[in-house]
Amino acid sequence: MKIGFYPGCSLSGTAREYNESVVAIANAFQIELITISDWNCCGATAAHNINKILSLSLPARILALAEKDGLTEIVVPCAACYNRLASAKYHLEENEELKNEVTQTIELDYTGNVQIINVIQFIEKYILNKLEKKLEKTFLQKVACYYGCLLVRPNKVLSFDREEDPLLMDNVMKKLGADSIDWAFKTECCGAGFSVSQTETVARLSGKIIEDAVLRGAEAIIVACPMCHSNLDMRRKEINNYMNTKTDIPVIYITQAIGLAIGLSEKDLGIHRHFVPVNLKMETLTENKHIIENLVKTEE
Amino acid sequence: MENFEPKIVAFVCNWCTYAGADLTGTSRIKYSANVKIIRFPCTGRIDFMLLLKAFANGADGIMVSGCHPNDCHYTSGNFHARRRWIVFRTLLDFLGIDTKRIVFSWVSAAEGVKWAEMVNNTVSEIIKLGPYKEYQEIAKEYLQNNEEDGNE
Amino acid sequence: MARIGVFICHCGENISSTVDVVNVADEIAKIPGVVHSVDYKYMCSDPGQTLIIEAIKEHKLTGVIVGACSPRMHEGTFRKALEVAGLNPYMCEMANLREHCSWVHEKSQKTTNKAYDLVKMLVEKVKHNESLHSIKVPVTKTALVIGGGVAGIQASLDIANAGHNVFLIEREPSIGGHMSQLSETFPTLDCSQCILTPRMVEIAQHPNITLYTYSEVEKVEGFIGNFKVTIRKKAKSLDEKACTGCGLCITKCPNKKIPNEFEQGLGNRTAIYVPFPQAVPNKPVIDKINCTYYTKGKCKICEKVCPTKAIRFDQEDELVELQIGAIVLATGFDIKKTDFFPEYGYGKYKDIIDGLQFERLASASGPTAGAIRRPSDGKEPKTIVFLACAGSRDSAKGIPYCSKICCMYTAKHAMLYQHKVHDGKAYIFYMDIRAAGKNYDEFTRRAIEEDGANYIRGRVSRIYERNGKLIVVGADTLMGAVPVEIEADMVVLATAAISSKGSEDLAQKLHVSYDQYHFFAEAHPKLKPVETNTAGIMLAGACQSPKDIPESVSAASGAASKVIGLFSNSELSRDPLIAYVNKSAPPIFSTCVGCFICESVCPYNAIGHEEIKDRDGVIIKTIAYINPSLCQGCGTCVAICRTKSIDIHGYSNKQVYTEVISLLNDI
Amino acid sequence: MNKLQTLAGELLDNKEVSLIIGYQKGANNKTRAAFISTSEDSKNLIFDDTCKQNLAVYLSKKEINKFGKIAIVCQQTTLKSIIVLTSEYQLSENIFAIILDKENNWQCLKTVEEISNFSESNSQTNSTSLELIEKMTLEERWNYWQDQFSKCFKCYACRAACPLCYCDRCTVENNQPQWISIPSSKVGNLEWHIMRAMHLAGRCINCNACAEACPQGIPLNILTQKLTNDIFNDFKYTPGKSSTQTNVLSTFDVKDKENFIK
Repeated sequence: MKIGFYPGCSLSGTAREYNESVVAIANAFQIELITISDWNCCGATAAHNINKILSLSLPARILALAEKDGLTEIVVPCAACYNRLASAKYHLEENEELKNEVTQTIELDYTGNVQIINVIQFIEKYILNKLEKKLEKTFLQKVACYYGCLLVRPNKVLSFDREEDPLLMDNVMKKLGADSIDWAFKTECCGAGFSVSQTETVARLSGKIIEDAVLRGAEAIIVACPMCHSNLDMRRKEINNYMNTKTDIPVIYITQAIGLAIGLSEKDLGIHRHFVPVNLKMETLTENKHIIENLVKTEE
Repeated sequence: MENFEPKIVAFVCNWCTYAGADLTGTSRIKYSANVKIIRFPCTGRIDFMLLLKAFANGADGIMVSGCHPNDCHYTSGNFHARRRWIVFRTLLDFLGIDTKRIVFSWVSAAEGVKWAEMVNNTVSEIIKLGPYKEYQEIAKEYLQNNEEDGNE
Repeated sequence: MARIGVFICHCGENISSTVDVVNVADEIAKIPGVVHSVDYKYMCSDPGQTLIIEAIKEHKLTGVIVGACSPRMHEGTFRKALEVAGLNPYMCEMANLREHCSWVHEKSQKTTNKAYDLVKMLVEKVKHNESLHSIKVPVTKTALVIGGGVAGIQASLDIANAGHNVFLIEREPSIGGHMSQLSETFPTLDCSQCILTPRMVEIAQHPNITLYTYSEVEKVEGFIGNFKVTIRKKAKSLDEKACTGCGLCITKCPNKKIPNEFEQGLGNRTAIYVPFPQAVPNKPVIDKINCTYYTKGKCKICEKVCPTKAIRFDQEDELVELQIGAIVLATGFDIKKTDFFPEYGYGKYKDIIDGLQFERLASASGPTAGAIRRPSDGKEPKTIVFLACAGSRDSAKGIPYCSKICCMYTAKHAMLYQHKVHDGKAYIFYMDIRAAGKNYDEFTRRAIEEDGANYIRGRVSRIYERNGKLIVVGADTLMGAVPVEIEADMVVLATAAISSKGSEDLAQKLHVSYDQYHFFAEAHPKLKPVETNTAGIMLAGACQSPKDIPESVSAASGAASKVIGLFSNSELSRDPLIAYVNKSAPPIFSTCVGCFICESVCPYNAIGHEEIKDRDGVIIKTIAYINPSLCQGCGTCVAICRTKSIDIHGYSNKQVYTEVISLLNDI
Repeated sequence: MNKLQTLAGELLDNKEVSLIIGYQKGANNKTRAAFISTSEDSKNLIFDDTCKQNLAVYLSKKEINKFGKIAIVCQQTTLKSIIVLTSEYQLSENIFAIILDKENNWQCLKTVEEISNFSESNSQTNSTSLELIEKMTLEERWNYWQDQFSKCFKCYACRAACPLCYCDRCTVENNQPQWISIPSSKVGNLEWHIMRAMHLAGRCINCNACAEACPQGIPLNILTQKLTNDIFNDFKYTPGKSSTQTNVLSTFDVKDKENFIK
């Protein structure tokens, strides 16, 4: 099975471990990721604040290249990239004139027939039903699944999961044995790009997210966005200073969680790259298979 | 074309444009006398065949005007008319009939000023286009027949 | 042969100063068929009209053209003059020489020529005019009012008091509607039940009103003055005549834990129940879904204890057919439930309640006897946050409109709370305080200034629970959009008012238009606010759009007056300028081929199918039929008919065709 | 007996239908319509490349309707004709549609739902001549069509061949008023062709029967094709898609374009 792949800049920089874990689990499930040739930056948050045509042309070029490569579906793990690509596709579909202008700008044919999926949709579509057979270890902890803003908003454009209370990632974690908690900060903002310019804002916003997760007994936060991850993980020192606490709750990618559960090595999954150490106790499945079976059953 | 006095027929609905044109009158706003109004209950009533008849009988231009969307006295006559005109215009254009000679507008009962502007603009547009010679040429033989038959 | 008279008016000098009226009259006289053509100073004056009347008689005129002002001004005047002269009023046409000619053009030959053309056009048109007579439709003087809330009650009483029979139907076991659930009403704070229940009793006792509760509309046929309505009376499992309403069955019913709809789920009821103590009629119904006998086949305790043996387990729904002249729709509204709001917890927090639930908490007859207690643990909340706008004016939620009542009732809630819990703190998040109404703004000011309600202008982005408190996260936009967090014990959402459940279905049964939110549509937003596009069906209250009590009652009285007006004559008279399908001799009977493309263009559902049968009753042909009682004469069907089988009086194919030809040709 | 003939024979023998409309060899080796009412006659039925006529034109004829239950040998366009005729209440009985499927087996579709499901949607027709005319200037288009219409002598073969021109009295036969002059004339011919196209707007299923019937070879199918295409672009409406859809011109969308309205 093959699927198009747009890594984006984060996955080759600050979120290398995200990239590693996506590739690792794709390999484990015999899914070949075809990277879009000559891909460029999606424009991220900067472009669409400055220049509308630019902010649409950058993602449109990526999609046009994907079309050129003959790809019909691409997985975009970075939530910001996913958001930009899906938004561009939506706006170009809505407005023929805009589409013409953008097509002229990028000097490539663009029809808009490439499906864009995020990593959770990717897991749901291609991995979830094969997961059970491959499970080697299970999580025993309470975990807080944190979606952030970019995966679910604007819902009109992305139409992904429940806007205010998404559940798909929780379902995956339950399949991995974890007890995914009901909490209030699933889609609250982490501070995003203010990480550099207004670190204190990030410390406050991300701090509240961590505070609520810890308060409700979570022992890990599960994410699917490089920005959220870096704010919750890399900025932990600032957060702890600001909140005057010493939380050491680890933050891991959903892909890492799956990787751990199917027995991939921590190194392959880039776990060692995190700032907050990850020491999650897991149960080996052979001993506790019945527990998992029960879990799976109740889930169904 | 010197002293070309275009013949323009206006097909208008009773409730909005006709009343709007009344307001133009009560406001004493002057406009060209080349446009003559035929009253209809609703733009929905206006048969496309009547527009063809107008051209065949020597009209150089046609105005069709009624209530703005959502203002129709009968709630939806203007919406049906609008859709009909979309298709009709496609067809006329495809047949080489200049759709610039048919001016569609929404003029409400309060838009006396707009009606005067619509008329004056249409008249100057039609003057620019000149007499509708092509159509009048093909209609000659029909008009002659009619005269011989003593028909109106 | 036509004998046409033409009368050109000077309108003082309004026309004659720019149009050579004498010349127009002279030239028109030369047109074949014109036997009389004159000009006169003031045609609309008495002598002017007399001039026309005399001329009609003297010259045996068959048609009249008055070249004067706009027909929108004086068409009626001259039509009456024709009638006086013994000529059919529809043989009159008016050429608009003033508004469309003399007032808008300079004095010139061109202007006079245009005036001539306009008159000539109508001379040719009038040759094709036909005598028309207004349409008479018999009227059944019985009204049906659908919905027994305050609007339905008011409309029923008004119509019944005017001496007409009224059938009032209500789908719940009791009339009263939402108003009966309210604690106190703004802006006077009088007790809702105290003012409503006397009206409810009046309904029950009125000799002209037949009340069917637990009943719904099954089918509606016919048209204005002549509706045939089938009502489904749902089985109450009770012989209402035998029942005395003693209530013994209710006290003995073992099934006591059913969430009480009237209490908005804050209290319980039994399976055989009366919704509330002041219900009208005050007789119980059995809720078949929850009754132990109906679900498990055993129990029948109510039957055993009933002293009058009124319980009927084998009762079935009954269909009643009514002959009705006019219908008043008063089906009211619903509100969004708290589970509509994912950001406020999808309804999972017990202490986030909606406005109606708060009404029940504050009501002296409610589940807490009027004490403000939070549903989760029954404790008195010390901090309440009210959201004056939950869902309304939010296009992302699909409800861009204002629910209108929330600003006022939220102020009332805060007030009632402060009156009952003196050390309590009330916070109100609002978008704008919309308090337009008699004594309304004064009321909200009182809530703020005297009762100390804390108004925060801003919206709430999220509510979540932590340590037994509800954390309300919002922003104060008057303070530079600073984030606000309030730890509340209870939150009241003034959820959006929405159309009543089943509105769309009912609208389709009645052929009434409705908007995208399924509120029923009025015939004209300004000038026909209580009528629908379907003649004979009126609107009252919040089924049209969110309305408060005074507005609902006004609309109900307005609708009632329309019904009473309709019933003031035994026949209904309507303008005959309407469309019709042609009829011709066998074998084709009509050129209509029955493609029914006309059917869906009609905004009034006036077009139906007519079967043409031979002597043996075998259908030969099905053609379109335009109901003259429903057609309003827009003529859209005329223009869409391919075979030109539909025509319209007053703007017939022949007439408009002639107008075009004569306007453009020099005759 | 080939499979079509066997199927037809069975339908008649089982009294499922009393008439089968199909194709047969006629005089001069030409293919013509066959009206088969006995199973013996079903051996006359043929089906090959010469069977092009849209037989649906017969369905609204009174003489045919007398037979009651009818089966008809179909092309894709025949199916669409049946759907439009059904939506316009022109068929008193269910028509059985006999059609070849992709595996070259004869299918008998017995309800309009089955017919709708079997019918392939291809709303857009892009003939080269249509594109050529679209690319012309206004004046060139006028001259082109005037040239074409000058050949018309109002035989109305286009009308007779069209399965959707079923009116008892066509507007051209209406003399109160005389909408279109009776003899062939330049303006009358133009008016006739405009009226024909407008009356087929949103109904024409592009069977091209009109153009094939025209003895003068006027490509008048292009007119209706043009309207079908533009109606699809403007209103996303495809004629003959479902038997319950209302005519495109008797419905509207509040959001219909109005860039041409001042």
